[in-house]
Amino acid sequence: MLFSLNPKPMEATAQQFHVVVSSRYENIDVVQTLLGEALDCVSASEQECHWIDLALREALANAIKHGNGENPEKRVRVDGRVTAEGVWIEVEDEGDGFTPEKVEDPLAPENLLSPSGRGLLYIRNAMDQVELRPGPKGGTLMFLFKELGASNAEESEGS
Amino acid sequence: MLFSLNPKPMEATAQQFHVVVSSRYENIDVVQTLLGEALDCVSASEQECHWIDLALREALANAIKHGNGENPEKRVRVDGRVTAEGVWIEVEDEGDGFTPEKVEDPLAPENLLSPSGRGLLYIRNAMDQVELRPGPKGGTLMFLFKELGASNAEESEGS
Amino acid sequence: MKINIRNVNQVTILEPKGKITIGVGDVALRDAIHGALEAGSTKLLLNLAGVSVIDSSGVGELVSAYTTCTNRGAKLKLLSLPPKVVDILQITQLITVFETFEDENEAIESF
Amino acid sequence: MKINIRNVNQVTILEPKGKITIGVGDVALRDAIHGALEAGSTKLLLNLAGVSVIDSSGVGELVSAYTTCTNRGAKLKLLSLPPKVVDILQITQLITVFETFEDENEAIESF
Ligand SMILES: Nc1ncnc2c1ncn2[C@@H]1O[C@H](COP(=O)(O)OP(=O)(O)O)[C@@H](O)[C@H]1O
Ligand SMILES: Nc1ncnc2c1ncn2[C@@H]1O[C@H](COP(=O)(O)OP(=O)(O)O)[C@@H](O)[C@H]1O
Repeated sequence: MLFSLNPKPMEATAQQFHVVVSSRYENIDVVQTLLGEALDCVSASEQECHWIDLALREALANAIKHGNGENPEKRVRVDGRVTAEGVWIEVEDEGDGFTPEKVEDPLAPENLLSPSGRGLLYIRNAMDQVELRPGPKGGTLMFLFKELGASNAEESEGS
Repeated sequence: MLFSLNPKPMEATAQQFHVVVSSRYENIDVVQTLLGEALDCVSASEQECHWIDLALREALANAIKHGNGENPEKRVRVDGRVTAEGVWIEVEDEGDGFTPEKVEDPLAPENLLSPSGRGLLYIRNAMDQVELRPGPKGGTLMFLFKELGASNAEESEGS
Repeated sequence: MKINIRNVNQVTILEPKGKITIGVGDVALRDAIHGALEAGSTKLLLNLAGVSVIDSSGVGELVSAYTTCTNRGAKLKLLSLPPKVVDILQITQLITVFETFEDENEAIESF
Repeated sequence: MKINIRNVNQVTILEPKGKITIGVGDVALRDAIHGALEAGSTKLLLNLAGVSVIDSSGVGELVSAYTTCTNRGAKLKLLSLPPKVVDILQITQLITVFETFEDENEAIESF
């Protein structure tokens, strides 16, 4: 027998992807395409797609920049699962981890005009659940969840 | 617990990807990027990358064109596994399948100047093993394998 | 990302098209702003109508552009913000930092 | 894919740059060849030096271009084939179908 990849089947009701990419910002768009494809299949609304897209971009940017220090030899794993009910995303980097509680509040007056520090806030705003945990090898594991088909009021929090 | 994606871990020795994309030719480049990333990690030679790239392109083009009839609602699943020893690729479409034995020989004199019909030949030339099988839902399943680090003589068959 | 630049009544109008995101778009925006300032411009108007995607790095560049301009005695104002950009600036409480306009002529006259 | 087209001594030289692959590049090549034939050109020289990737659809377009030209009494020759393109044409036994050149002047004079 030639094969033993034992892949997840192509389901009608759940879209999944598993990719590992090197720490290059161009790869954010590659992963973004796969998420977009999955969201298409479940007819997520344009608003939903926009916020989930933003959250994934920020999560990948952090993994590449802060986690892997822009070292292209270090990799980022992304697993996604999309159903009509919601979107689950897991992002893992090969960095040294960090303590989210120590991150400064970008809304504090002294940080309002800072050139950076807003990524996590955007992620938390875009998704329903965000969890940060040390990964098995010391990097950061980020779990994101967003319900799909929730009320419009909930979707357009930002506006 | 927020999560149960149960993803494959990020291994140092094996690169894997699992993606499902809609039947659009642009997606060939997206999948191609993921394969390229995986091949980079195991330091495959430029020649090896070139031929595997061609095989994957042809397999995806067939899945999109002949399998899914360019219907963007139909999807193509690609699973890949790359180690220092070799590359395993599995491509599944949502078409009606076909009988490879009935495909005309593109090297037959009457077909030599045909505008099409060369894809499978390129795939067979590029890879060490090629298997075509009906998929679980009637589409086509294509399994590809190529050994990496084989002798140069073997690699450059085409030249 | 591409940035079109033109001058109307001593106002430098910068019109980025595409993604202002980490890696490429953010740097292009920074370069364009610095270029305009180096060229002696003191009135900068950034037309965001063509921005398809912006992330926190892009927002960071907007803020940096604003503070750089202010520090140099120049003014940066924003024109034609797509609803999504408004949302994104609102989440980080930046929308009130910028002077924003819907109409180009009005924006130009405001300087 | 971009195709640069120029004329030297009544020879139309087409210089595609990028991917001749299914979906975009293959169609662009076909359009360029048809355009040259419509414009009355009977001597076509396709410079493949800038081709980064070619697949079976691209090869199919090369073959179609060849037969279309021949049927119309025009000639299509190939210039500066990258080694990978040579390999790919060899696998499908097409390399001998085409007249190929390394040197542009030599190719132009051959018509
Ligand atoms: N994956 C990560 N690995 C290490 N540190 C991280 C990671 N993600 C975020 N951080 C830390 O959290 C801080 C805040 O991140 P964020 O809110 O995204 O803003 P920014 O990326 O602009 O700094 C970062 O500056 C960094 O110190
Ligand atoms: N995934 C597929 N599903 C259905 N038919 C296929 C598939 N792949 C190949 N075929 C059949 O095999 C033929 C030969 O394919 P190929 O050698 O790739 O050349 P081409 O794609 O140029 O026709 C196709 O014309 C098609 O009839």
